[in-house]
Amino acid sequence: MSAVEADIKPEEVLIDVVLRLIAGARHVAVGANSPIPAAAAFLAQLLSPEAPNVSLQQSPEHNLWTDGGRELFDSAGQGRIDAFFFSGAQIDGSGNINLNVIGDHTHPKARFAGAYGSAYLYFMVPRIILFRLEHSRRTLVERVDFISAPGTSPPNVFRRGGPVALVTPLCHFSFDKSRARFRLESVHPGHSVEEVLDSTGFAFDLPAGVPATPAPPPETLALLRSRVAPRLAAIYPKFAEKVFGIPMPAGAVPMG
Amino acid sequence: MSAVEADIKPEEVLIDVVLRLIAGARHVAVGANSPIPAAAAFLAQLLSPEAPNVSLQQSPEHNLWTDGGRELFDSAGQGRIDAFFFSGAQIDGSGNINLNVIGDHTHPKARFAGAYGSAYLYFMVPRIILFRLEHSRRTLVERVDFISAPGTSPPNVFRRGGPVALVTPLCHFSFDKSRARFRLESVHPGHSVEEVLDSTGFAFDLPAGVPATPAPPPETLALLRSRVAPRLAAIYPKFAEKVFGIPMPAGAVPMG
Amino acid sequence: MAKIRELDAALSAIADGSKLAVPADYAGVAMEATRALIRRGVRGLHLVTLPASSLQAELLVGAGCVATLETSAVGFGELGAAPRFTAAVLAGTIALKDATCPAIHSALRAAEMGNPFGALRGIIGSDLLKQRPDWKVIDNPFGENDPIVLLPAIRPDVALFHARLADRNGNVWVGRQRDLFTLAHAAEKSVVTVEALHDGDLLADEVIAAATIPAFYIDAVALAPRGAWPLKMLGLYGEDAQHLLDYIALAATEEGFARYLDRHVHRRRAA
Amino acid sequence: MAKIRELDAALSAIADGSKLAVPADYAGVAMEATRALIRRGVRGLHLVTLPASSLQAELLVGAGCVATLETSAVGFGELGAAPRFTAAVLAGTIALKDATCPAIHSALRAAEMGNPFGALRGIIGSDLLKQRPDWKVIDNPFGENDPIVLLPAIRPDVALFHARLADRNGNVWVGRQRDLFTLAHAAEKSVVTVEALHDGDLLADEVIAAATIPAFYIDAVALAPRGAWPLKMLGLYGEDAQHLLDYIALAATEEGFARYLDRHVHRRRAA
Repeated sequence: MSAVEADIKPEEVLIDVVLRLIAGARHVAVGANSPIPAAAAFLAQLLSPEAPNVSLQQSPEHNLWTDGGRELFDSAGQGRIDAFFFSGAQIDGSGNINLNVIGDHTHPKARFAGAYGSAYLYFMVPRIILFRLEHSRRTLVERVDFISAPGTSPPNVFRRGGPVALVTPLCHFSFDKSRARFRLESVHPGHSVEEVLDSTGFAFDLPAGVPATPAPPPETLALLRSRVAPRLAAIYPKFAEKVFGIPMPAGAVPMG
Repeated sequence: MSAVEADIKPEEVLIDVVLRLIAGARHVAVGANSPIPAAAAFLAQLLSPEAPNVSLQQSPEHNLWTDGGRELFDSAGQGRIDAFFFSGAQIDGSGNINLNVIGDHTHPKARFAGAYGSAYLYFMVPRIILFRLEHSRRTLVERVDFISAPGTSPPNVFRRGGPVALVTPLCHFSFDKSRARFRLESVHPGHSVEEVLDSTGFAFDLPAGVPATPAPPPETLALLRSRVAPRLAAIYPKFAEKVFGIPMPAGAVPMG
Repeated sequence: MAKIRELDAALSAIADGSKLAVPADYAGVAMEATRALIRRGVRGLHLVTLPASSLQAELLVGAGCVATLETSAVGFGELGAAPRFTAAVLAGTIALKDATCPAIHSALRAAEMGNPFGALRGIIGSDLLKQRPDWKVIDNPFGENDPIVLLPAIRPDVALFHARLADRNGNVWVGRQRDLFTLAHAAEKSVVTVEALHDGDLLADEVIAAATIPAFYIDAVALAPRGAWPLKMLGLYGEDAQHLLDYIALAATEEGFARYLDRHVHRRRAA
Repeated sequence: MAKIRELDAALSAIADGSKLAVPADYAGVAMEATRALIRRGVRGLHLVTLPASSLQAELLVGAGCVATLETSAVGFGELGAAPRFTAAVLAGTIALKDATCPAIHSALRAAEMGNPFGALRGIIGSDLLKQRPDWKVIDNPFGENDPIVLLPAIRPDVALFHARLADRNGNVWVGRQRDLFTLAHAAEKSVVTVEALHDGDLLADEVIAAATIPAFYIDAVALAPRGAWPLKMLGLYGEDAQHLLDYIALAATEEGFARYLDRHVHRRRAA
């Protein structure tokens, strides 16, 4: 690892991977609580010749919608959204994601926020990119406890999209929908195939000679830190503080 | 007929009848090409303590809608519209109306504009008032050639509204939905029950001693002519010229 | 490609045989564009009116541009009937899909939501149902012995309408004419004529943005001042009633209609 | 009765057991009104969030006001999980109707249109379907072997939200937050808190009218400056992230939550 690479934050590697995964998209939408995808989408606006439309679902200041929160779902239904992002408390080897519960739904052991738009957008957006910042056997499992949205569907079920990739702090998997199975595409600098195998709870295709994920080009990093980071700080203050060292703003109204 | 009554236009009598039929309504909507209902609704705003909301479907200048032309149908579906109006090329004794064709639909003998919203609103608005300015055996028929909207429905069909009255230049009928049959309520000044019988193509209930329709009260007439007529002229120039003698405006752009 | 174009270039998205959706008179009808389409000789349109039409459907039908017409009504309201529409229906020269206003709204909103069908109360017992084998009655699965009509979604190839303002990015301000959002969402492409171009970003101001269709729905915008004439444009001009009355009289015959086209369509109107 | 009222009077439309619909954080959440409802001790709400919620659902659940919660998600995004919501679900003290965002939009739009159900693609194969016996899969009558989900319409008794402006007639300007139109249309009654009162008629100007909900949908309006605090109000103030982080930490325990209520709900916040 070079001195420059040592300076690169893991989140910055992920942002660069996502940036390549959304290449050529005309419209990238970003859901709740997705600072890494948002960073990649803002970068694509600055770097790519297509300058994709970018819409942040929960930030009317940062989207093009003028017909309410429903417009994301409507335009996905119309086929106008090319890329979207999901995480999951659990993600399994068949591409199923779980945003709801661990254990039985009626008597759960753990509860998360909920499915958000996943059970719809996972079907309707051609390029769904999964990301998970904890790469472990706890999060990447053989079989999710609860399918918030299924990775694949029987041929008679209307579906125009689904997962194409899974990005973690260790590696980048692609997803083969015909086999409902992930394939290891690259391992990030500082990590190894063995570490990925040890940390992943599901089986996946392992080609011979998995390459290292390239480090983000210096111009990408520079743009990210100089121009994208301040935009992120307004939307994801906690993330921007952690990754870019931008202090969180004081509350608008003091605790009384 | 007194001298004052001789001065009253038949349309003014109809407007006053409609005014009484919409008493107590909270929201009166008026569709395309309905100057008499529009006049009555404007009068109700000036005269009635409830001061109903009035919405003219085709005139955004004269309605409260801010969600597009669909808002009339939506708010009718929500149960927020109390009164609406329809005419028909034919109206039959069961309350069916025909706004589409005379003869067979595939090879019609005559064609009219079309059903507009009748096939929906006729079911959804509690008080539908029918009006027809030609009272003849040609227009008021035993059975319409084409049912644009049915007068009544079987009990299992969702329906919260329907026709309550039919107003013509000769008389005012009420409609009994349980028997799908009209009843003669009053005959306008200058006309007789015999004339109504001669001119009506459908059978109806004829009580003993049908009263004369009262002439519009002088204050109603005064308001109609002074304050309502100019508003009507902006929307229904042809009607306002004919009934109130207000000249039609010259075209905005000359014929070239 | 730049979104602001000359009228004929903007209309190139409307090919022969297109399913073309247009709004009602109150919402902004692209009449200047309609005349340009007739001059170009467009043919075989499947014209959908949201929900009714007057001169626009009438001229397109009369000029032989329309194969199929899906509408709730074509007429001039109190001014009179639409003579060429009436003649075409009586002669059987167009395929007519008779509808009712909220059915067209529902079918376009279904397309807006990516649904294959919309639902609608009412209609049952209307003879419209007999003419529309594409409308289906199902038993409401949430009720009991409760029939309800389903309508297949309408996905127009192109939506065409007239609005007050566009900016140079192609954002279009439509004000209260919210049906135009649904048209633009439901259609694959949207072509818009506008009264004026706005020097700035219509999305930059929250008050204006709230009634602005974002450019990513809009394929082309052409400037057409008074582009709804002789129909009305809310807040700017009323309908030219005398012109419409003259039209209705003239178009009573085929020759009269041809004369009207000569005068007002083929010979471009002097401003 | 005048539509502009004191907050507690405006909230009288929300009775115990009401089906109460509220918007997501970005659209304007009536937090001051929510605190007033908790002070009043409302009970047995069927709370519907369009489509997700954070502090509003969290406080109402934590304070014992909610019997049934219909939502796509409750959480604070990157700031953290919603502790009282999580605890209530784990303890089984509320009936949870887990949904997905566009399903709640579709069900409210169905009510807006007077339809008994809405349709939605997707969902099939999600375990959400197993938890929602009220959602039904039918075979699309316009397709072949094409299953699709139908959702029963949601007709709230009351919609409650926070907006920027109302006039004295009760017209409410909501800008781009168009979901609030659907909420107001779908609900029987709507109660709105606003940042400010406008001295004029919001419907008088076409540009403003285009994003104004007409008064005939609105039952009561109460003035509540900074009424979304500590959540955000587009263009006026952002969310108070530090307050929310402090809340999340405090509400990890029942007592901590009780202390929060004491401090921020029962003892009215000094402006």
